[in-house]
Amino acid sequence: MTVLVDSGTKVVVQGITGHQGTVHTVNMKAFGTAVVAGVTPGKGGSQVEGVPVFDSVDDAVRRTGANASCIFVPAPFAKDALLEAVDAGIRLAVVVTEHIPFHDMLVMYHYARSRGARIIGPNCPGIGAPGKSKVGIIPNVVFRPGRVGVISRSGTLTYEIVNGIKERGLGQSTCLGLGGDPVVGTSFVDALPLFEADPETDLVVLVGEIGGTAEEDAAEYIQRHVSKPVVAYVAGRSAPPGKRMGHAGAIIARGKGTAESKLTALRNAGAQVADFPYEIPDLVAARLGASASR
Amino acid sequence: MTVLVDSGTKVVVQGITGHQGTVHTVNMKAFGTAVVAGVTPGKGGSQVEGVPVFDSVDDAVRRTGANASCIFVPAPFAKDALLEAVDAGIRLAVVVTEHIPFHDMLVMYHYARSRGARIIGPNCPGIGAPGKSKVGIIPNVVFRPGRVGVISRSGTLTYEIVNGIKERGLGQSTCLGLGGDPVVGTSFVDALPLFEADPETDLVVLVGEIGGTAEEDAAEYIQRHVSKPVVAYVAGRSAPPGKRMGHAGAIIARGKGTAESKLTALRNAGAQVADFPYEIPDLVAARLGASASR
Amino acid sequence: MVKLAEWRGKEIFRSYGIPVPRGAVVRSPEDARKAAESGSVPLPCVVKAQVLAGGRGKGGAVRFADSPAAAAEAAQAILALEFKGEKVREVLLEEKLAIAKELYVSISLDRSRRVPLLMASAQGGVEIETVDDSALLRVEIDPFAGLLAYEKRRVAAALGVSGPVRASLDRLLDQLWIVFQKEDAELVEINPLAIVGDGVIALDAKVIIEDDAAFRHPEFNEVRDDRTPLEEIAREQEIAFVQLDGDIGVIANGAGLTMATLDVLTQYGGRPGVFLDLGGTDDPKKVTQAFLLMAKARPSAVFLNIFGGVTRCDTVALGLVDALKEVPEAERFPLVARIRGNNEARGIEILRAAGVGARTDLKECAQSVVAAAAGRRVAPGARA
Amino acid sequence: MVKLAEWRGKEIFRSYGIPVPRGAVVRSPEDARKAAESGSVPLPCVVKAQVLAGGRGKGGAVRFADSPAAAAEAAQAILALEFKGEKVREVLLEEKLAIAKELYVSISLDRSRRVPLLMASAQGGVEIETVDDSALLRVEIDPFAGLLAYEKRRVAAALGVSGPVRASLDRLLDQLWIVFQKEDAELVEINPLAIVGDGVIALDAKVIIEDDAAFRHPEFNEVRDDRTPLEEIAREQEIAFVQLDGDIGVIANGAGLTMATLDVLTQYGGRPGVFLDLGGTDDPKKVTQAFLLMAKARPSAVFLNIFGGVTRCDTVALGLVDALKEVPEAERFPLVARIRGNNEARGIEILRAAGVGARTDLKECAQSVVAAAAGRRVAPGARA
Repeated sequence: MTVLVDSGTKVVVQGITGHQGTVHTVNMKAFGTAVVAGVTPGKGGSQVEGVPVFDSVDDAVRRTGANASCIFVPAPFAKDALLEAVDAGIRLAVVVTEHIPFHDMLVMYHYARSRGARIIGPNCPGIGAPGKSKVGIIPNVVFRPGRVGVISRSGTLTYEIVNGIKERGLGQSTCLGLGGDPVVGTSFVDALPLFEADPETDLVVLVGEIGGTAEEDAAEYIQRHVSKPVVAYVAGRSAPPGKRMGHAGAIIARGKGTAESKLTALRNAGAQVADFPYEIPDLVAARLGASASR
Repeated sequence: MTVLVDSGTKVVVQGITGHQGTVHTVNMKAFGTAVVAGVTPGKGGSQVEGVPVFDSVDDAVRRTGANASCIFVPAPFAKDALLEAVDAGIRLAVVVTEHIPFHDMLVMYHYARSRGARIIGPNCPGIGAPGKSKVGIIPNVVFRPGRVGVISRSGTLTYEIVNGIKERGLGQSTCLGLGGDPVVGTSFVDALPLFEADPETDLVVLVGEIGGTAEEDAAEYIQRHVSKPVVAYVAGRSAPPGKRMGHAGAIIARGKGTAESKLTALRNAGAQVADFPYEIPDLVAARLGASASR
Repeated sequence: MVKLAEWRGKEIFRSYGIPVPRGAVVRSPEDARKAAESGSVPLPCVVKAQVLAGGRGKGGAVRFADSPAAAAEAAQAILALEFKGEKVREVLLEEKLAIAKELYVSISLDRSRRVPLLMASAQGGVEIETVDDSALLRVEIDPFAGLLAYEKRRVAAALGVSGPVRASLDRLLDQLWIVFQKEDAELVEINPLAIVGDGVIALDAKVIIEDDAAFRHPEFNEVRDDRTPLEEIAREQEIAFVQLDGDIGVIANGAGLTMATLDVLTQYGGRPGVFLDLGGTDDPKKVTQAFLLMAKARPSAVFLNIFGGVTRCDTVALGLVDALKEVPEAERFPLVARIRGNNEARGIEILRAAGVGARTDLKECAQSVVAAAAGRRVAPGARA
Repeated sequence: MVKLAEWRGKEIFRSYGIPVPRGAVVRSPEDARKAAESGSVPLPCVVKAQVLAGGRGKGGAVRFADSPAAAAEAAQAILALEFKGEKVREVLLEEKLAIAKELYVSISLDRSRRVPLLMASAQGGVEIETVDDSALLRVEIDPFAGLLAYEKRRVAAALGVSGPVRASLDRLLDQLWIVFQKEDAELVEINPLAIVGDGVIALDAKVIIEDDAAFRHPEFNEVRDDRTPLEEIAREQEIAFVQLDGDIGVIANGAGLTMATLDVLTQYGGRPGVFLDLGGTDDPKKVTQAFLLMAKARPSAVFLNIFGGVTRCDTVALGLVDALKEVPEAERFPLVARIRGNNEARGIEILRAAGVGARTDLKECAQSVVAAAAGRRVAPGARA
């Protein structure tokens, strides 16, 4: 295992018969992911793109040995889908679904945590380790195997940055999209130790955005526990307070969550800060060139 | 640490200003237990038997370093007291209180478990390790340091048995009263591995009673995982079905929970079964005499 | 353990929105006739004895009626019954429904797993203990998260229901879970749960409320149908007191010790008639109260077995001596006392001074009390 | 984010049993007079503008009245206000109470700790951000176990209340927690929470309902007071659309990318006027819809920045070309398009065929759009 997924990861897709579920099943399979099962209640016994569909996650796990779930179930039913997965023994769930009420996510988070299960997301692109496995919706074309780890709160912006790293002639160990919601299952602080411990990662790119204090928390963690170089970018320097900028979590509320506060904290923690996303690949290349760990 | 408590155990007594709380604080101190704090909301700042009283467990823990709690708080408030203790960082709580609704105990159990805290009880005599520490209400006079571990669902019957072991010239490593309620924080199955792993225990005395399947579960566990000799007794062979015999948990319901079923299971698991409590000391002595581990 | 009669259980179900048949509970044939006449119970109707024991169908405790006169007649017949030792005082009249299928659902406590357990079976209307395990779905409910949608899907699949019946079942299961929690139930059982038309409906209701939660449910204070009068008094006095089939009274402290004493007594040929657990008390008045209650049960002999811990031996002795003075002549009984533990010597001394011999050997004591009961003669203990 | 006006918040509070002053909401001076005359609002009374911005007291948006005529007069004055850019349409009249002390309580979300956070302070009636951390109690609420008794004891201690006031506070806190959960609130805030006589009472009410939970709360569908008309249309079309102070429209896919585009634009001297996140769509119609909405905002220029992933570049191009045909002459704008990623070449080709030049370098594009907006001249992109 690199970070969270590897070639032993066997994925069940919850909501596989929906449009998104089907499209990304195809993409995951094309990436090389072992998509072993799908779940849509009432459609058990059918197939989607050669993947057997079951009525319940429990069925899917028992029959296929699935050990990770990718959830595309619509927001009103996503909480139930996640709890079902956890009860069926799934210990890694990528929740792609957006617009899940945070009150539901609080339940999902604490339920999963008390059972030792990890949630990535919700409202997230998921996780991809080039040459190994991908669980989620990050476009296959942006990946290239390498030694840069990427952790991000954004979706498309991450694709752009990951693609930039590829075009710069570098590659990624694992790319992890945490999701843009106010409550996420895995935060920077939760993800950083995985990359710090990962022997295949030499450097971490951290892509934050306004809202909350996840980047400030990350800065504190980096200062204390991260020895690998960190290149950081935070989107939303020009965003006004009190407005939700696309993501439910991207809002400066009561003076908290500004890009400035985050950038300062990251800089003080020793991270190299990019002013614009297109600067990241060069910063990474320079840092890796200078890095003793390479 | 022997099993759960040792001389490093620092006890906060919740409900210390009540009659029972005060009496057993005296007894615990006489046993040699480090009773470092008491809690009774509204009575912070006072003292009971030389023990400082605080308004909250959090205060008590911060000021005294208490790491275990002994709860005497009346049943309607016991759930809150336990949750307060867990939130304050207590990881071992002996709940002496009886008549706690099992719906409350379900909350207590799962709350504690998800935070890595252990509950002994409720409706239990607690735990005592002669020469080390006692948290609970087992009379001091019955103990004598030795190498016999005792796990029991009963109270007074346990005192009688422990006393019998003492009078037989033997002693105990740790005595653990699990409590007579239908839902207990620590069951035989939870407790057995602690005694199995304890280098100071040579033999385990298991005292069960009718109701539930805790003894059957224990038998299965013993067969698979316990190498030390077990002497078992089950009270209630003459109890009729459908009647609660004193303990909320002591009831034969829908054909389940009979002494016969438990005795058979324990016997089949290789435990030596006593027909009457007064036979136990001799059985223990014989077993210890024959045991290679002595 | 508050076992509610069917009609009380259904009243609770109704208040939570769980469908139950239209009906009325009556205590006389005349009221049965009126209920049928007024239309509050549609005809034809079912007439059921309101007793706590099961197996009413086979026992003649369930009848049918298609007119007010027939309803009165059925009620009269049932009210005359003594069903499994229980006098029938109430009769439930209910509309007779066109049942498509009978199912089973219940929620109870799984003690080992420490979770509420939902059980469901497509084989309803029979004793659930007789249903094969493979035909019984068990769903563990997380007490925090509650009954989940996917769990209800599993139940629907196991019961073979879909469409509007499933929707009706989903609502019923949600409410049944709420009843279980809100009412502090030990058991909520619907057997049979009937499919009628497009929905499900609870044809029977078994609800048991947990004793220890009584402080949250004063509304059930008056409902203790399955206790003997003495057990009821004991509950009010907070004494653990169970009446059994035999004639020898056992008083001990601690449930385990009391049970063990019963076991020893039985081993030596005695038949326990009262289980009385003093619990952990250090108040002599409580002991006196317990003894006076025991006397009311008119035992042939009484075995007192105390191991002094929280309860000190001298406390018990003092309480006992006070009780001896108060027990009326007619209620006196031979007493065998065994006292061990905390303040043992002082306790024995107090008893001796009051003319009660006390010993320490359990086996001997058991034999003595059995002999005393058999002969009603005063053995090693004193006659109270 | 549904920010409820004070009176709506109080209506919710009242329905959950949280004490609020007696009062009435009116929309005219005449109705204010009637409310005071009828006694539905006891005199003397407070007259408050129902606006979402804070600081009403200092801004003349809160007045007092001791007669029906004075109430009408106060209402008239307040209804004439435009408070911090918001026209006052509703006025709340409430009894004036004898306040012993003003406190603060709220429940919101702690994102880092992933728990509901109760905050309480003895310093009420001021902006909570100005209160020193040492005077602010924070209590993390377990979402499963709820607000615990010991946590309420901590709040009471921090607020310095005891006796009947504390009992009243306990009940209020229990209900406030239930409001927070049941109503899917992001924030429930009572500032000030007043001690009046033996109890506490919510003098103000700030309730914000979470957008994503709207499907559970159709009753709030009509309450979107703080959105611009275009933002409201966008919400219905499920487009993430935020109107800002500047004049350049930004359309991108993904919140992070859209924000980053805003940042680059700002860096090169542009002032963003619309944030439009297309999200992950592969439906050209959705793209067309978004462009037509953007046109309605009358931007000086528009910057389209797409990184094709789930959203393919050709999809966006097709949608854009359709939109270009439909935008009315008066609403056309200079357009700079940057397209990267999935089906990039095909997308660029489609745009070229429609006369729209597209590039791939973000910096250059930003500079072009800023120039286009400044001069309103058609730069590298085409004039739509």
